[in-house]
Amino acid sequence: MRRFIWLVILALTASPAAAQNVLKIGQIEAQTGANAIYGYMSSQGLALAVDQINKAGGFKVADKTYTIELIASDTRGDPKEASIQFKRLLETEGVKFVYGPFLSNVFVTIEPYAKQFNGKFLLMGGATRIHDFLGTPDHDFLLRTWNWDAGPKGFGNLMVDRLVAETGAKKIAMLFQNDQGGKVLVDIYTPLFKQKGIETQLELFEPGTKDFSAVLAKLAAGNADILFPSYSDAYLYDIVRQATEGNYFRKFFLVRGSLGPGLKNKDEIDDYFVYVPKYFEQAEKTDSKVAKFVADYKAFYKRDFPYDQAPLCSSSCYDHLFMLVEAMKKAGTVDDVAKIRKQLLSMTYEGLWKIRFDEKGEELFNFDILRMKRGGQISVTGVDAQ
Amino acid sequence: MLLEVIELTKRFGGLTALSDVSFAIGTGEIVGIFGPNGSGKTTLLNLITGILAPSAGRILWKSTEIQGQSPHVIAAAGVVKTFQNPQLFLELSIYDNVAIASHLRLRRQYGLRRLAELLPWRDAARHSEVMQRVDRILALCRLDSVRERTAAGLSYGQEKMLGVAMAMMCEPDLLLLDEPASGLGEDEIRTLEEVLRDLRGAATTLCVIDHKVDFLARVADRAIALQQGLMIAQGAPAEVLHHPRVIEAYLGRHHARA
Amino acid sequence: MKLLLWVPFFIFPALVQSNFILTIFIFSFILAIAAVSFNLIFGFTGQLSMFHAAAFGIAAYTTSLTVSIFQVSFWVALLPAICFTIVLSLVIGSICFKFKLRAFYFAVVTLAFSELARLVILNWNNVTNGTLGLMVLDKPSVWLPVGGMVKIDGAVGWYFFSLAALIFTVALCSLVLRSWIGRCFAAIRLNEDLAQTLGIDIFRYKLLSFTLANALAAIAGSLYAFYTGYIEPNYLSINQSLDIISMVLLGGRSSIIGPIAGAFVLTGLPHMIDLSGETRAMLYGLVLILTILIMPQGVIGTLATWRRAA
Amino acid sequence: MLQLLVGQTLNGVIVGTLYGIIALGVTLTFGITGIVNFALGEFMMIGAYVTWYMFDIAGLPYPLAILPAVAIAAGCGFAADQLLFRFTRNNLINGLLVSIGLISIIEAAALVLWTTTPKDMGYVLSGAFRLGAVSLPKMKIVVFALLAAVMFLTYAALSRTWMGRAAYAFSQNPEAAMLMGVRTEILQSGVVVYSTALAGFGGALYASLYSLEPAMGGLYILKGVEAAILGGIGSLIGSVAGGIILGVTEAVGSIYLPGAFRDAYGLVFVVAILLYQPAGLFGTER
Repeated sequence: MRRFIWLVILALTASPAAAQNVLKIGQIEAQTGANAIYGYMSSQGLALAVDQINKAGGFKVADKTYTIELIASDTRGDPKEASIQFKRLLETEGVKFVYGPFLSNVFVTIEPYAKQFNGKFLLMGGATRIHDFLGTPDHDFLLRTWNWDAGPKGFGNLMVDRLVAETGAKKIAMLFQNDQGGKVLVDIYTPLFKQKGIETQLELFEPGTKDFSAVLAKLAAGNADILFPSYSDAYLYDIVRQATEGNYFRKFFLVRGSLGPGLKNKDEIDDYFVYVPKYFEQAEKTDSKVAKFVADYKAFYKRDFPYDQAPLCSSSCYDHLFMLVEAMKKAGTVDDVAKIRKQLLSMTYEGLWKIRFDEKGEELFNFDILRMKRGGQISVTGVDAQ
Repeated sequence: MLLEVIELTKRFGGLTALSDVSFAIGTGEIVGIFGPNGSGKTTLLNLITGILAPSAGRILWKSTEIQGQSPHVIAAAGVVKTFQNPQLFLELSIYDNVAIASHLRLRRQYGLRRLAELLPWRDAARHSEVMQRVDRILALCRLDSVRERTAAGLSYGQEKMLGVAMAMMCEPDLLLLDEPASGLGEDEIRTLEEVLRDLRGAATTLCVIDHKVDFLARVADRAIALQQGLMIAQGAPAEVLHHPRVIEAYLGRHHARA
Repeated sequence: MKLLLWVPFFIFPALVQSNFILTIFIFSFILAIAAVSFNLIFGFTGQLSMFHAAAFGIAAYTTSLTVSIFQVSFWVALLPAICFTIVLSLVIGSICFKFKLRAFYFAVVTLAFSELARLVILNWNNVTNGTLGLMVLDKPSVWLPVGGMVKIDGAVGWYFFSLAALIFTVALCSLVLRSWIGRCFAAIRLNEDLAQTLGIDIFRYKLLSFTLANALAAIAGSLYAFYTGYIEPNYLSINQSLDIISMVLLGGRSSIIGPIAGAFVLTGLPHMIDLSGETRAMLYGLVLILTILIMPQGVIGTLATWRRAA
Repeated sequence: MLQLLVGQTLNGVIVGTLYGIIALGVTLTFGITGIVNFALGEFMMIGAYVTWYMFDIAGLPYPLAILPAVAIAAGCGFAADQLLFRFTRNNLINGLLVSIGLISIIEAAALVLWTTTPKDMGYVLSGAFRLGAVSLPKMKIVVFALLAAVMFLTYAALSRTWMGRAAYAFSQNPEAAMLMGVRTEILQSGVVVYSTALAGFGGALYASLYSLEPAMGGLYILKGVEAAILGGIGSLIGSVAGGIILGVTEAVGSIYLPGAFRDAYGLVFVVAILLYQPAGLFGTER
């Protein structure tokens, strides 16, 4: 037991004191585990951005050149792990800029502690629960780095409007995973559909479900025109395949996930609506920045580019680091958090995405709405949320 | 009568291990039950101590029915058995083995007052007179020299004696010994006999099962002979031993005729 | 004499001010409570219960819900939580032990019950808020000779609070184990048949062990909820149970303090050395396997054997 | 509604056989080595990913893709047996915990190799047979046929061949079997490897129906163990039947009851059975 205590103290003293001209950036995301889908891409994008900035010899603020040290540990979506790591970031590492978390359970756990450091650091995360805290007293450290579904500028609204305009759906069947994300979708979209006079029918499934035919058959018996399935590709592939094979549904409406499952069954599908932060397959051809990003990713990770999940890079990583650096340059400081925040809120960054924050600190970025018809011809509509 | 066994029958699927056995044991006597292997001796014991439930028949203990009761209830009522091949708490020391066996004694003597043991300021080694009894029994069973050794490291004879010691610690009114002498050397058997005498001195009724005929003849007041689940004779050891069916059972037909 | 072992813990916060280190200790203390209590039923009575995380989580929910609904203090809420856990344990334990479920079957049935509990909490949205979990905003307060009633907030406060709770647990367990109850547990672990013929009521003492273990786990759960300020159905997940089991095995199931060591190693180590999630998972598995195959009595047990050998 | 019921019953049977093949492995391992190998689910995962790799990346035809999957799963099984399980024979709790350790190692390795991004293998056979509202995907029927065949062969092998009888004898009474000259070590390793091969085969078929992720093993082993207990551990027919019962309960259950509780139906069943008949439906008290 005592030996262990010494271990701790050693580790404590051993942790390097902030060296000159090194800017420490922290990240708390689930890189592995059941809920890693967002954190995984975020952590990859951030690591890539850091690498690029340092390779370029760092960045200059007030004629001082800084390189970035990234401290990103894996929370596995476990609030316990997260809060320990978070405290370490703020105290022993003295980090002033923390990316993540994307998981609401992690966020609500660290929030009471984080607000003690209000004004001393910035937390740039995508968690839905962050929305509720934005603009409340002593939460100036918060920035939400993800489009909000609801509200006039929310993509949820825009998606539903388009759905009504283009298909005139009357009844929609919702099939969500019985977890954080699923519940959030229910809370946001049920009222949205109600406003537009669309009837809804809901089924939740246990995480880990692979065979959906029972629940799909049940939903199909309710004669909905269109299926609005769960948000993670881990399930979409199975749901879409089983829905079409079993002749339960041939129209789909998604606000999370990707086009992949649709393309795979393109000859069985009548209509496939998807919200994606970016349709990389196409943007790669038209937009040089995107092409570069894809190339860099392949070079850096030496593996193929995950088109399915890459859109999640918008969550809180690649662009946001460059945006932060730019804000620092403009503000002429790397540690006056208040100044840097003001810069972030006032500027618009043109990276892979066109990013702007609203006055409360919630992000608005442009995104794509894809629509795939039978046979797989795809129409892309870029939407500028600003 | 202390124990009455009435038309006791036990079947395992097809075969009948014990059929219509009836006998009684009075306070203070030493009854020897013998018979060749497979004659149902151990089954009988397991039925009495509640390890098995009888297929038919009744067992009266102090004239209340106890058949089918669970073992610990019957043990608490005062019927305790030893095992043919000793069952011990192998990881524990001899002393602790016997100490665990003091459970019933403590319960009878203190009941809920045992809760006082939970008080931090009461040290663990209380109930001194009980612990003294442990020492006495260990001495009696010639185990005091090895009391700190773990039960796993005992000789077969010592294991048997430890079994007896634990049974004695329960202070039963009726002690059933399942082949206590088997596998014991001469001097160990003598020790055993002393122990039995001492038990009787403590007004414990004994029921000894064995196929060592001569041993039973020495210790028992009364003998019961079993064969293939049937009781074939009972009475004074000498008579039972010379009962023709017993001889037949042991030595085969022709001897019986002779 | 043993009490001296605790002294370093009391002076420790004076040595390190770091909130981060203290946090590791606080989590270790709270989880150690769960591990030590689990060892009652697992290590000392020899029954592999998979209901432990459930007791932990159910109590966490009961306490926090009582506090938020009836606006009572932590201590008042702790009582119903413990009572509820005890009742549940009595019911489930009676079922399992009445039907004489041994080893594996006991594990499976208790596992089934804890999964059911998790699913109920998961889907009972209007009370438990389902998977979104609940925030626990209140903090327990204690009476101190200096300063009267004080709310426990911040690392140092929680450090001593959880340490006290741990010491209480250890004291209770050691008192129980040195008494006749402990002897009965050992008897059941080592030889049920013999124990019965010696007049030990196996059913009663198994039930006692199971209930006591869960009741203590309930305390750990409530503390955990109020310290993290957040509860979610994952508290009842199988993995939670497995974590507790591995703490016990790592530390050693034959001693009371073993699980504490286990809790410290498994909570602290990941943060001492920075590893990717995958590497950490592999390391975890490796440690678990090696402990079982190479030193089955766990760290503390092995050390003890060495000392005896030396 | 009737059609819905019929369709889902059939579907449940098919899904159930997939549980059944794992349950078969669980039961065999338990009968011969006295431990429950919770890592079987991971061997299933290995089999599934290998199949995906052979079929999608290496471009082998599906039948040829299955073989290496089974082989590699069995190979890993052999390694695991020689390195780990050999030391936990008849030690239930240690076996349990060693397999849990193994799970977290294999799963982490899978994460490194294939990441959390789901892999969806190209369709071997798409489309479905339809009869009114009842529709069964063709591939599912193929999978069912294959699983049934393998289960039957296993049963035949165990009741006909000497090895099989030896195994049965051993599971009934180890000492006697050893006296009769059964080579314990070989028998035990053989059974462990065979059960991992079964799991690998199950995985190979799984890959043709569902998308893959490293965590898939965890769910299936739980179902497999449930099924094994349901049918009575130690009984071959029981384990298969248990799997099917479980599958049907879930499928039909989630029509009439909220799908979110799907996993609970099986559990309730298991508890009930265990209390009503501790040996399981087809098991015999030993």
